[in-house]
Amino acid sequence: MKKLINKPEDVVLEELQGIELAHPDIVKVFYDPNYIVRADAPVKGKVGLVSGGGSGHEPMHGGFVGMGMLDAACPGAVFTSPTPDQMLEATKAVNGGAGVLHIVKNYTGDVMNFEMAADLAKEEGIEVESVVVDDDVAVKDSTWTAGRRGVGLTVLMEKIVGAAAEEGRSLKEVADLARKVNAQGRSMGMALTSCVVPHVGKPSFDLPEDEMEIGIGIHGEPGRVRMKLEPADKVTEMLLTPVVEDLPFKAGDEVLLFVNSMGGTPLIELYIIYRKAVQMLEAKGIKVTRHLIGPYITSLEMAGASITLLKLDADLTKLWDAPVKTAGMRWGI
Amino acid sequence: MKKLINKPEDVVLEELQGIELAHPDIVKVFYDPNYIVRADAPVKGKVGLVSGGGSGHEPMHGGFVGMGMLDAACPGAVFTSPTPDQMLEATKAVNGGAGVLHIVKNYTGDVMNFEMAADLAKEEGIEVESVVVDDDVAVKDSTWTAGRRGVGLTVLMEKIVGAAAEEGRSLKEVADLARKVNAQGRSMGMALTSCVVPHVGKPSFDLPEDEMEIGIGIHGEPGRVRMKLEPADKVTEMLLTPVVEDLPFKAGDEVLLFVNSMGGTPLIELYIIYRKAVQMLEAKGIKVTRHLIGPYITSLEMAGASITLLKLDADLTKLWDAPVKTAGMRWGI
Amino acid sequence: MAISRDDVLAWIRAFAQIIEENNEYLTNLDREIGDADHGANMNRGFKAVMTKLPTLETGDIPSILKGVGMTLLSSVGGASGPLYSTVFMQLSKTFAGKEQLELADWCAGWEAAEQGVQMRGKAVPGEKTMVDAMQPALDALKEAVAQNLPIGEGLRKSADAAHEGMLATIPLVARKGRASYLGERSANHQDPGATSTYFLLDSAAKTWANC
Amino acid sequence: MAISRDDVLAWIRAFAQIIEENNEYLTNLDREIGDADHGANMNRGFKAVMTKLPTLETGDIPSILKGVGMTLLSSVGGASGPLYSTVFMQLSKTFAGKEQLELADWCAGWEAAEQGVQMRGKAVPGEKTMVDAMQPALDALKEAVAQNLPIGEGLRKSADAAHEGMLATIPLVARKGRASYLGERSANHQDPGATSTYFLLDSAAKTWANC
Ligand SMILES: Nc1ncnc2c1ncn2[C@@H]1O[C@H](COP(=O)(O)OP(=O)(O)O)[C@@H](O)[C@H]1O
Ligand SMILES: Nc1ncnc2c1ncn2[C@@H]1O[C@H](COP(=O)(O)OP(=O)(O)O)[C@@H](O)[C@H]1O
Ligand SMILES: [Mg+2]
Ligand SMILES: [Mg+2]
Ligand SMILES: [Mg+2]
Ligand SMILES: [Mg+2]
Repeated sequence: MKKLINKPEDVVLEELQGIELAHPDIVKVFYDPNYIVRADAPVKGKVGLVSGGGSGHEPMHGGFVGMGMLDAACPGAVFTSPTPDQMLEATKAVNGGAGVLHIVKNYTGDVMNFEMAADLAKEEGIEVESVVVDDDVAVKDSTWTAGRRGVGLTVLMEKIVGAAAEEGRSLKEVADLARKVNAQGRSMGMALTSCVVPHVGKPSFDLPEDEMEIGIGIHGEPGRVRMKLEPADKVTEMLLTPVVEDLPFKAGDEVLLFVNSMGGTPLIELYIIYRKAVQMLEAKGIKVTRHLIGPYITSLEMAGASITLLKLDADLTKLWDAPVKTAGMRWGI
Repeated sequence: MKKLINKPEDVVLEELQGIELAHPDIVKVFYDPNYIVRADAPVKGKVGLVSGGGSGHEPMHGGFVGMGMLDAACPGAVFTSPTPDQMLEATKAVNGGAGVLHIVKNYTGDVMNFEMAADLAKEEGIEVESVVVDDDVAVKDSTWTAGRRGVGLTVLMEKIVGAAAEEGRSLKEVADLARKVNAQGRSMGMALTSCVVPHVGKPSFDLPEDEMEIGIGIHGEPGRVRMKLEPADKVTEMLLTPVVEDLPFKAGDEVLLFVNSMGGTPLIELYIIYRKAVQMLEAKGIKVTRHLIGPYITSLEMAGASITLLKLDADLTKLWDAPVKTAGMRWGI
Repeated sequence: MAISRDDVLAWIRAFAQIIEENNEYLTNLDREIGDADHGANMNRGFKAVMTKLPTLETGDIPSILKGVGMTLLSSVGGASGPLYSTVFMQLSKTFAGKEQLELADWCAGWEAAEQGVQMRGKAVPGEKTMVDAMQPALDALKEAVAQNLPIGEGLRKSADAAHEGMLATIPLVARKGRASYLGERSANHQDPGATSTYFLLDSAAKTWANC
Repeated sequence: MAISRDDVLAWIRAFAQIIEENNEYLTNLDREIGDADHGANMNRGFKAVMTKLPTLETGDIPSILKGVGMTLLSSVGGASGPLYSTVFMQLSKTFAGKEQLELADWCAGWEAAEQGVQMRGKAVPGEKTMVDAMQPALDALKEAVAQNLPIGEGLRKSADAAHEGMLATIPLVARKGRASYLGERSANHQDPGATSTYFLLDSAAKTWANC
């Protein structure tokens, strides 16, 4: 295992120490239980936004705490949902009296832990709403299974809903907006290499030198199909076509196109994918009016990429453009 | 070779097409010869800033073109200096009448090609100054050799000097400022894995599973020392100590600390390094007042990191904080 | 004889040790159809329990079990955190007021645990989860109580049934938890949570063999 | 006999082919002490030259060579781009007004080329660069001219000298170019640019063997 870490069990703690040293103007970091809140929390009268999940997806979620985005993030162990006590403390710390929204990626662990935290917070008199993100079209959705995973759309939701909360919208409005974003967004990812979880020390899956995994998650879970390597244009088609067909996105739609690196894939390759995706969408009459390109929801050092499409309207576009000041995403301020 | 590309010979062209599609509000892209200029170039009365170098270091340089930073970037083939005709066209395209500064990383190819371009531009009546960046303490400096490489400091120089040009400072002032930044900054990098140049298809160097290279460049050049893997804290010491001792940085200094990913190293590890670096600097009485953390000057998908220190003063700090709007770095606007 | 407070403590210690020994084994099972952390999660949790135990030791059986459940809740995370926490919280609730446990008490506790896990995880038997080890163990316990078997014998039968249930997860296609994302590819792998559940019951059977 | 316009074109075509055939070899040499692109750089340049050649063919020797130099300048990049461009521009300048070339002309051209490269790259012999192949070749040419040797023979001697110069770079520690960053570790490797320079002179010797 080749990593710039000290002891595997100290990775998250030392990362948090680094974040605390780097961004005192943006966040406050609390330990044991671990959570990150924006420097000026709680913001009075504003709906508080809390998310969280396993570590190893940086900058998500800790890097998205700040003005215009999240109020708090709860980092779990690497690839492991955080615990209800972290979420409860974070919820209390950001409650400005207007209620708190939990943004939960649809993984059994995250859902159960956030459910318990919400119950505990409600017992303490805090109004809590929860929204589950499940945008990954690689997973067959069914009431009989755990359902789709929450992946790339989470980043877009946190930005857009964060802007709405910043505007002073009510808990109900913010929660409805989050559900709307979830209804209008879809994602799919792939991997060229596996990541290595620090405490495991070996690749989460073995991928021969000439093969790739399509439909990968963000935790080193194997994907849906393993196949021979294909050129970037073909890979882009394999990711984008199921995304477009699922919603479906239609001619005339305005969309945000998010091309994400899983960690190990460099920017130069993301632009090649972005180019092909725009060409494909334009050919279908779908207009890319906003975009995001880079490593925003990663899987440690995994090489690979994912594509997320979100259907926009005037309100979503305005919220996307609104100022944001976090360690991982910043504009307008 | 596992990459999300089509044909190796099309990588740079398709990347440029992606950049053109993604950022029409920030840049204009020209082909054959290839160069990128800011959307509103030439800016009348402003000193034009041109940089460039081999591709494969994204976001540098193309991602740094825009308000408050570069006016133009010339991308060469992967890891290969661009050619004088690119530089000449870029220089002409951004000449707003106040002259043009070439920011050149100290590699034989870059220096020679920029020299020829500067000569050609001067023949066409454009005032050109050149500044060579050579901050890599891993390389022994000597008048008998090619001298130190230009690495991480280039990013900081482009930001700071870009802000100065934006303020309307003269060509001489801007060039002097660039030389001051070069005099006050030092860097050193290391690698856990080699990158693979697309047209080569195999690793630029072979690094056993339990070894790392210290003093690596940004082109897959081997480093100065190969040794057994060490924990992140030890690696941070091995990079930071020579950087601090070289200038030397002293107690009471205020510095910008830049922890850079070579491409394949994820953010979580950069924060671990950042944390240790701050602890070490504080112990020496050196105060970290500004920072940059992320993949800004990369070497394709190489895993590894570099540390750059720049001694700040009030002017440099103000220029660092000034608004910048590029694809790769943005704040204040 | 019956299961005493000290027996309960011994069981928890024994299980913590089994988990530590099988950390890598459980993580590897999870690596194949999950995210390679089940062993690490359980081990982090029971390491925290062992650290906490000195402050719990003085309490009665329900308070010890509640302390374990609370500790797991705040140290494990993931899917197994809330689920294992539920197991211990449900045991604690069922044993309210008990100074010692008969097989029938244990059976009632386990039934509550099983129901709690099903409720929390929304899983039913046959979906390739820890429920598939819990359920047959419960059936075996009920039968043993009906037959009035000695504690040790009943616990052995329940551990054996959990073992069979664990093995029976191998051919199943997962419908709950992270392994469900794999669809058909989840078949031919043993469920990590069912495996740790078997360890839990096996350590009970071993620790309490002569109760 | 003498070297004609068509001979010059034949030489350029022959070198372009040699470069294509040795693309990987040159890149591998550069992989060891540089950045793994010398073959790719040279091949990109001479592919561009081959594309351009039809529009150059009608010109005289100096204009063909200038066209080659300009094409290399705008297609190679890196260190070798300006250096090889300089070689052809200097040849072009020296041959101004010539319809055909005698060995003495070629020797004068090569001397100018060698000086141009030294000036552009600020390298002197012994620093493990292409200069280390150019310099001995120049010495051999001068001697051949002094001895009044036939063109083919003189060129063969210069190619052989370049070959020796190329091999002599192996033990050297690089002081110029990218290999210099390696310090002592650059020893025991053959310089890529000296190798392509040998190919350039070898193709001249082969193509013009009977001139
Ligand atoms: N919905 C569920 N109901 C019951 N058990 C579940 C459920 N989801 C997962 N599990 C159990 O949890 C185990 C995985 O635990 P663990 O790896 O620690 O958590 P995570 O899946 O969050 O990484 C699975 O092997 C399975 O037995
Ligand atoms: N300063 C110099 N003077 C002469 N030749 C040089 C100089 N620097 C480099 N070279 C030659 O250029 C060769 C490398 O060319 P190439 O790999 O194409 O360019 P780059 O080093 O920019 O990648 C070296 O092997 C060496 O022979
Ligand atoms: Mg997990
Ligand atoms: Mg090169
Ligand atoms: Mg797991
Ligand atoms: Mg080279």
